[in-house]
Amino acid sequence: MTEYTADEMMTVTAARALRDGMTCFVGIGLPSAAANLARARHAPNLVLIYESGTIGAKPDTLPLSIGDGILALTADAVVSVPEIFNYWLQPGRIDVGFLGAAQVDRFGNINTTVIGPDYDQPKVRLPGAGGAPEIAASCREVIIVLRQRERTFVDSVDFITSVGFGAGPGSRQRLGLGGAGPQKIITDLGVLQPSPHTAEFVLTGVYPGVLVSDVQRQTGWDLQVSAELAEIPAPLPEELAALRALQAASAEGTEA
Amino acid sequence: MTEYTADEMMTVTAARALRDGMTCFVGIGLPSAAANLARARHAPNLVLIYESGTIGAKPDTLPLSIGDGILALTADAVVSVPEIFNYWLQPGRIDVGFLGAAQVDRFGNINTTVIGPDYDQPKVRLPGAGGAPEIAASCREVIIVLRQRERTFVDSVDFITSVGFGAGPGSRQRLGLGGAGPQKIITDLGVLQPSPHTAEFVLTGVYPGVLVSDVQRQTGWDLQVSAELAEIPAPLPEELAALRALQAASAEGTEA
Amino acid sequence: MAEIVSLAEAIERTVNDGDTVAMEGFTHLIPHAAGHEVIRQRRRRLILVRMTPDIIYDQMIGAGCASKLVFSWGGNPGVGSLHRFRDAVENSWPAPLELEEHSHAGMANRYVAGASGLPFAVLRGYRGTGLASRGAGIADISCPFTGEKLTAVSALRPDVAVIHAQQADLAGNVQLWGITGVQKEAVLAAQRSVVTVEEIVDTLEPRPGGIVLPGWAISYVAEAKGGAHPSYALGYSVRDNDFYLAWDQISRDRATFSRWLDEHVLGATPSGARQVSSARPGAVR
Amino acid sequence: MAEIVSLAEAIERTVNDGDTVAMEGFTHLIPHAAGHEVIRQRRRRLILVRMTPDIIYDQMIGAGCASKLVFSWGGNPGVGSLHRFRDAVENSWPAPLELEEHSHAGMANRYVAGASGLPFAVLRGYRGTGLASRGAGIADISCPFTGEKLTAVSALRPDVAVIHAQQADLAGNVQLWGITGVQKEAVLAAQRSVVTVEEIVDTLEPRPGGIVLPGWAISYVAEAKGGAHPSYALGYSVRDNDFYLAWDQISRDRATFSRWLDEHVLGATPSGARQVSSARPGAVR
Repeated sequence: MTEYTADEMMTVTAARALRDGMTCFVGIGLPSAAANLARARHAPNLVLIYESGTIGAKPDTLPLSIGDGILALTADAVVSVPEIFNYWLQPGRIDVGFLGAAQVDRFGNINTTVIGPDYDQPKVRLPGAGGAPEIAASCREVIIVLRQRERTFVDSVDFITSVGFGAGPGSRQRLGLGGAGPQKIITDLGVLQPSPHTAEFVLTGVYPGVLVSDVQRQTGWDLQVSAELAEIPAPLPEELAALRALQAASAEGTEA
Repeated sequence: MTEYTADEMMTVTAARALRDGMTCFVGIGLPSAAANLARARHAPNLVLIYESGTIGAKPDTLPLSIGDGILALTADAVVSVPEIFNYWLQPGRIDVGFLGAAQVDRFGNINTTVIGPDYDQPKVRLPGAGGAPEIAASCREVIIVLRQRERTFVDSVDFITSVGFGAGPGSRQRLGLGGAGPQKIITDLGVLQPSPHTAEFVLTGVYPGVLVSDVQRQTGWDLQVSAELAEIPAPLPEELAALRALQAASAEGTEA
Repeated sequence: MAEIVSLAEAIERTVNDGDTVAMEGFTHLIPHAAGHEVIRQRRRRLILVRMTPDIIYDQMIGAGCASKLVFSWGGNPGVGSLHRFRDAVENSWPAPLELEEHSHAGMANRYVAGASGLPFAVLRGYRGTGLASRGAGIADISCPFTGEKLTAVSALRPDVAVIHAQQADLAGNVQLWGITGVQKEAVLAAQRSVVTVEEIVDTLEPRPGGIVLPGWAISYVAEAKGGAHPSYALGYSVRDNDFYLAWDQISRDRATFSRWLDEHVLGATPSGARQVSSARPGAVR
Repeated sequence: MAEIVSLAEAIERTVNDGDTVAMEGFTHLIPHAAGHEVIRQRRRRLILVRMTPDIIYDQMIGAGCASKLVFSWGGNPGVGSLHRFRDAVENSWPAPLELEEHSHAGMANRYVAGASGLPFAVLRGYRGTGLASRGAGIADISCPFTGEKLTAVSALRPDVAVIHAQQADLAGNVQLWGITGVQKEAVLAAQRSVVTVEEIVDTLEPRPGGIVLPGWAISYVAEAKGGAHPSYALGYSVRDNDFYLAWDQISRDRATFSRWLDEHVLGATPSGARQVSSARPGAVR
């Protein structure tokens, strides 16, 4: 069996979550790698949308910023930043949005603003919201991707930058948020999904060799385990080969 | 002296009202002829803006619609219809707007909607508002152009499609209208301008051979005459030649 | 993903009696062939939406397709009145026509709101006009920061939007260029959409001034060469100004209009291309 | 009509201490040369506005130009933190930095409102977030037609907007293409504007995807070849990804940053072109 890294496992798992023909709002880093891996393999008609305004970008290397020239040059359409948010994201046209996080809580609320209880005296000042609040509100569904650690999977986030399920069931409806909210948190240990009853994220899948107790130890709330807990298959050699080819191509692109 | 028609006199007078470098929101017909005449003669840098979204159009023939291909092909920029109204007209970027009318009243309010007292049972159903209400509201100043007849120059319009000075002094401020309002009504008999005190249009200029009493007879209100009433000079041969050349070129354009 | 079908099929699958239908194109790229197909399919009680209901809606109103018109300027551009529109409003022929009347800026912003998934848009407009006091879909709104009074207009969300464009590719991506008006907003505001095109090409080549609507945001694409006539498609055809002039005569009385309709629309094949040439004024009288 | 002047003159004539300054460019076409000129002219107490205050604002903040930042995402794209921004927020070095924090959608709509001459814009956004409860310029608003609760954001109306574009012509008309971001809105929202360009050409040739800002809507145009570096100008340069990586090291401590600033900005000539090559990471350490 081929060796692979935890990040590769995460990326492959995220790629598998995308179906052909979907429209996908992509950020840079792991989400972009996952989306492009899906496009290279099982979802050739996946439509990649970047907040820079590129719709239907078809990069053959992994872009290093959301505004790389390759995105504009390969897109079906390039629109302004106001348009991408107002005409394309806001009305709920986009099937799935990928979000990262510095902290995520049991209801899938995301913090990318400040670490520490006092906004004005932050322990760590993070980059802030970017496109995330409206991606979280308006994409038909959201997939959150981040490494699972006790300090990032917290009972309650220090600051709600982007709303998952708010305070629990019914919150999204009360707030008038159009999309279904986060349907998966894909980590380096496994996959969490929201309980339909409590809206709390529970463990539904683990990677080969990962113990449930490992995942629970890295979670800041009392992580429940689904009755249908699955072991997620390791990356196929073809998946790994495709991902590594993409990454090699983009490393080359940088040198050039 | 060269013979000329009343429409030619009107067009030349309207053209003279435009200064070089101005930005001008143009409708089809006489305003377009006037603006292009000005551009051909004393105002080569006049910026013509049509509501079809063409900014800086430089037609060498008179377009027959506000969306002729020649406008798009010669424009500095072509923008969407929402953009022309929102980004360009609404903020007050445009110096002067030309408006026609079916009826105009003593305060320069314009009707292009219905003739008759009952909107639902109109004597004549007119085309309606088009871009006029916002041109009237937001251009830095407005020039109204129409033939002067008793039935069109009325004491009070049947329907206010576009606001001039509303009910008189202070109305525009109370309504929050950004532009200065109509500064001239150019007719086939002469020119009317608003009194700074009453906001009522008074006769400030007559064409050669036109008597003040002729103009008053064709006005549905008790038309006052400015103390500085001027005789407006007849079209210069060069003005007529330029106007006729434009019109000949556009007639040819239609044949082709 | 847009399905590429015939024009007749596209209209059959999208336009039902009673639907709210927006056919857009600002002077340029007016979807006349599609309008004729709606007439041929004898759709009734349509709520027709269009900033400039010119000849195309004059024909549809005269043919009895419409019960209501939502619009901002109803004239024959550069020529004069729309006689069928006036006859409907002034004399209820062939049927009464309810009006919902706006300004261009208001209509454009109503489409923008629809395309943006918002229930309303805000503009500086209408204040002091008769439109404001009459208008459905017009209301005062105050700025929550400055207190300033502005105007809100309600979103347009047509059941169907129909536009004409120069090109589509095999995946149904559409490109239009030249004066692009409010067509993108109309398509994005609507539940369903039909785009007729001058031609279907293998691959769209990006054009200066071109806008591209991705195929996944469109319901149906149909080829209709010359489908904008007497309007034009930049790069493919020129505006038939003579037809606009001739229309004034054709449409002036009911009998002449009805004969024209029988001969050039109802009796024509459902192809945008062919009926265009026979509809030229030379053939009319 | 835009006046064509040197970059130093353009900044001198437009940017005053205490001004609200928006320098825009979304990854592409970031006006770095203009930012360096503001640093060289030692402007102070600026309210800096920008959706993505990346390296350019990290430099300006570290150089002490800013007292407040209005923004939606403050990171080094694809790399990590902005250390000068964090040092200002976390430790008030070199000066305290007040924050006015929004989302991208909110900032984009604030520019749209500014460009449209409206005091606010409406969007679906912020609801349930910490931004809404903190945010200056964020308020609830109800739809006057449906009663639905939405969010209003106040307009941005900077004193000065600065952007970088590929080309201007001799009349000061500007064309940019590729990813065009929010630059048109920023220029139209501002009282005054500066556009730096890769080159001044006799006539602009319309490009696919190009947008043109007419010269009469711009205050000053200045040539600054390479003026986007380490960002890029499509068709002229590529993004210097290595510099973004190197910046993480350069900016991490105050002394290294200050040396870099002295050498590559304060000690450089006021030409966008020359300082670009010397600022390449190879030359840095």
